[in-house]
Amino acid sequence: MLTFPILVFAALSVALVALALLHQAPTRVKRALTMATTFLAGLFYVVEFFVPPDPATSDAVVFGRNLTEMAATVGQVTQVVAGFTFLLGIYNLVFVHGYVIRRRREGWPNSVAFFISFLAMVVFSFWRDWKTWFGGANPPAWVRDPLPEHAARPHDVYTLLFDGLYRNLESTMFSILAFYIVSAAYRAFRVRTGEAGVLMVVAIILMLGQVPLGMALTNWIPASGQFAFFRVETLSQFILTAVNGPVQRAIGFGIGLGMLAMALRIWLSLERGTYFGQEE
Amino acid sequence: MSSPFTFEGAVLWLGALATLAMYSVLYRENPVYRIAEHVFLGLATGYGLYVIWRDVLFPIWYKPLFREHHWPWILALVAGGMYYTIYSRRFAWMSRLVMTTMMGLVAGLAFRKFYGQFVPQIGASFKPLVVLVKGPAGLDWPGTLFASLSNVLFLVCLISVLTYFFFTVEQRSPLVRRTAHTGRWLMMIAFGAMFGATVMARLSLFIGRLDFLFREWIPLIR
Amino acid sequence: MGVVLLGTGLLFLLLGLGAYLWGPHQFRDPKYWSAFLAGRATVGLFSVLILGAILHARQGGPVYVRRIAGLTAIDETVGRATEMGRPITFSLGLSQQLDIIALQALAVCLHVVRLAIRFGTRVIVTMRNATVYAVADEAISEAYTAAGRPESFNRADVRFLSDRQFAYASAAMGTIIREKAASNYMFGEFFAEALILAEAGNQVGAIQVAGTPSTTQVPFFIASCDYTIIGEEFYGATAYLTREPTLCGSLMGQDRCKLVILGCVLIGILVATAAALTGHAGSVAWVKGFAGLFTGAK
Amino acid sequence: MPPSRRLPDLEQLLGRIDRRLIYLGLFLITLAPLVGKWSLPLYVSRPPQLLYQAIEALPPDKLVVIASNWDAGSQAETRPQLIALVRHLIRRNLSFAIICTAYPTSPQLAQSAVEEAIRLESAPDRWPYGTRWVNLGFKLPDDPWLRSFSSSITGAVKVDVHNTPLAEIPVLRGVKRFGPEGQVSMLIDITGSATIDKWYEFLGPTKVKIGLACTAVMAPEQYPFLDSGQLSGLLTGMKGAAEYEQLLHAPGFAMPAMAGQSFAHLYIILLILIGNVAVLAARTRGRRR
Repeated sequence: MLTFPILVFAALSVALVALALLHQAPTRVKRALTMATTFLAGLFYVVEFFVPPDPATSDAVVFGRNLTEMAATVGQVTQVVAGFTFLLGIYNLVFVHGYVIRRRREGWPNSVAFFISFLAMVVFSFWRDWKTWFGGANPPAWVRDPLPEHAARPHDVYTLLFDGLYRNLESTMFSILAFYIVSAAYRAFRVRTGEAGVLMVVAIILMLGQVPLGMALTNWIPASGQFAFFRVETLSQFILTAVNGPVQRAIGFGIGLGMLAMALRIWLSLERGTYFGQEE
Repeated sequence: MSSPFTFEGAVLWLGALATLAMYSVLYRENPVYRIAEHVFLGLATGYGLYVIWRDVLFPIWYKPLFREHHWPWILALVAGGMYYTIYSRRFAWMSRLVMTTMMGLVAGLAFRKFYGQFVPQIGASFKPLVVLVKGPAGLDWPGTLFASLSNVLFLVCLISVLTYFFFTVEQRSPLVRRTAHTGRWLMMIAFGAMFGATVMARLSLFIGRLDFLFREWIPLIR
Repeated sequence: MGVVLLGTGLLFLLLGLGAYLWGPHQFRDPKYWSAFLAGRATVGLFSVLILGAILHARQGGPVYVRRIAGLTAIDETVGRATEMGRPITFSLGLSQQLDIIALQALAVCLHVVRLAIRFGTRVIVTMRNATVYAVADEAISEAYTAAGRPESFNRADVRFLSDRQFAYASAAMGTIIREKAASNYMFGEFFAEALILAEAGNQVGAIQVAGTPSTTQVPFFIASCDYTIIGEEFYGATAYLTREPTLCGSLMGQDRCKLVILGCVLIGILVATAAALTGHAGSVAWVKGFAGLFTGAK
Repeated sequence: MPPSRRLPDLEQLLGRIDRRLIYLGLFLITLAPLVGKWSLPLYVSRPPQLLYQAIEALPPDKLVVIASNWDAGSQAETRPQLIALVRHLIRRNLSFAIICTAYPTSPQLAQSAVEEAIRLESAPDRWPYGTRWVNLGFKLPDDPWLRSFSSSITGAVKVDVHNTPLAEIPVLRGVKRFGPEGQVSMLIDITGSATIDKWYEFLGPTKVKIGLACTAVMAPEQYPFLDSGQLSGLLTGMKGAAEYEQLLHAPGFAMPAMAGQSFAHLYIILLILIGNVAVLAARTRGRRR
């Protein structure tokens, strides 16, 4: 069991020494290294994709190594490394709001509200589940309500914050879209150009086709027969499947190709200077 | 209306006040909204941290490393730590190293994504321009006409929209220009349809809020 | 171009030969290779076409790039912000991880930032993902350094808001309104919250430019923004803005791929039509096989 | 000075309605039908009709399991669906059990919705908890659990939401399996989440009837399952709930809500037309000059 801390310590030291050594290297070497890691990282998935899969398991196997299984591990590593960056995001928020409070900028009480609610959420969510992760004593009932009859809604602070505030703030923000979709339609759908006209007419047909009151408008057309097509719900369904479908597919082809091309440029470092490296 | 001094009542009242505070932005941006926005932001950030730990860092990093003693996972901490050098001029190259590695991974994944998402749609587009629909008494002419025209329309949409997205071809020939123009119009039809079809879903969200405010909180709706 | 094609072909041939000779026994199974051909060859072909076009352009081959309407407005929006003395807001979208879409959005963003640095105008950049934040912060701070104004870079102007969709939307809306953005950019992946951001920009009278590959949100951008960049134009944006040979060549490659897709679809449709009209069993099977090339194995 | 300066002309009046007025209009027009219980006639489409007929055809002595997989986020669509379906079960005198597998908050929401349905059918004494219906609470639906649930309900669930052992709950006496040979005749999934695929996978082989009530966004993908008979019926969002209320002749929340939807849709169209009148007005004035 003692070997574990030693191994961890050794791995850490090796990694740090390697980084320190690299730090001494000239910029040229660092840049070459950057390109090499980009290429190798991409190459892994490229090989995993381009190697024909074993028909039985549909896994890609190269020289006895199951790349598909390795890809799952690589995916986990990516997730973890990305997870660590979350603290960086929090640092940014703390920096921005801390700056506002320190300088007593306009609206600093809001930033105080941010800190209070942030800390409350962190403290009560982590305290609530601390035992499941790290063991220790049971938290008090107001932190984690153990009563089975409260299973659906535990009477604790976390539930108060999450069910009472967070959930409602979220669904209200989402529902504001109902108002904005109305004002956007009113403002934008004006026949100034032909295109705006088409957009408007089709949107109106679809809106009518969704609700009973709209369907009532064309209800006099028999549901079966030659003119059934012109019933507003049939027409709107037709537009959705026969026009919207292929148009989205064609747009999709372009988007897919754009993505593929960009991926190629990044993988092979053809796009130098787009993000970093303009200063040299 | 339930009392705000029971637990259930407190949840309800907090929710109602939060809802009203958020809606106040519809009138104009105001101090109440600003507070609600920042409380929301704080709670969401706290919750985000909790979720990252609960769903990612604990089960796939902490547990294998400290419980199952898979020591190489410690290197993930080093890689994650390298991101933090963005604030230092001297060490920023470390953050770039890990960033570009991530970019490489992202780029490598794009091939499979293209393959899975877009390539099958090429094969799925091979639709015959003439579809013979058989009815009980021989050929069903209106059905045949309708199905065939649908497929012709499909082809027209596909060709013209794809033509619109040609970037490096000068649209000198009137044929190309007109096709691309048709593509733009067809896109507008599709966008109009998407707009119209979304209205109902958004209104449902709002009706859900009305249900909360005026049934659960103030019992207006019975 | 020829060299690349030849080289790639040779590489694949060698790989195939090596796999056949020394690989595990499955490699000698023809089913293995049909599974490979199904789709992967298409991706390979497209990659080669794009790379070939990039090389062609890099060697000085001429590439024409058509106008992309919304992008001509970038100078105007930055100028307007400068005149009004108000900042520009730029949303990098709602990508949940660092992905191609976020990287492209960042590339457009950097173009705007570089222009704004010259005019001395603030750009407030917001995003939903912390990894994207890290990359954006690093790239933007370097843009300031490269322009010789590292002291003007304000770290508080690159803002990670929240990783929760609507918390981000609410905070981004607040930012746009309170900062009274003169111009508002929205580039990247968007979901339902797109309209919230766009309406906020509209309320403060910002000039709005949006570009997204999320087709479902385009209608709402069209309704609320002055300029909307649709679909593949989103990926063409950097080529149009910078006229870099690499990027223009890449666009040319994408066009060639679209030609290939069009050609395949046309052939498929013609044979399918013939098959439907004649009921000829051979052509029915042929269409199925041809379509199978694209839809085949998992 | 042009005359337009003195009188606010048509273009000004119609073309630039303050957005707050627009919002207020939307608020009132959606709320009014809910409060006033106004409803409009509906055209019942085939999928709800199928679900209705499927429930009508169920044997009277067997249990119906309702998977209630919605939370507050989609309650405007799913809550009325649950209420309407439960009301139908009560009218058909069918006992039922509620199980939740998507959100931990669902059991409580389902409980209050079922209680409301019982109240609406004025049957509190005929439908006591435990003897006619039971709430089995929330369970995490991993594959082993689903497999065990699909072969034996009482094997996979030990206690109900109030922690009462299932053996003490009369309505579940002797209930074990799904399907024609078992004691459960139908599963109805009322969902705001992707839960139905697992039911197809695990309950499909038992040949139990499966009904689905889902949000409007999810419905289009489900039509193939309706055609293939894997689904016995389908309710699409708020509209589906309203259609079902119409079938039951029992207006609840959804019919007025759909009236609200109708009015709101027409309101938007009206606003669009007003905006265009303003454009026309500006154009004719421009021409006159």
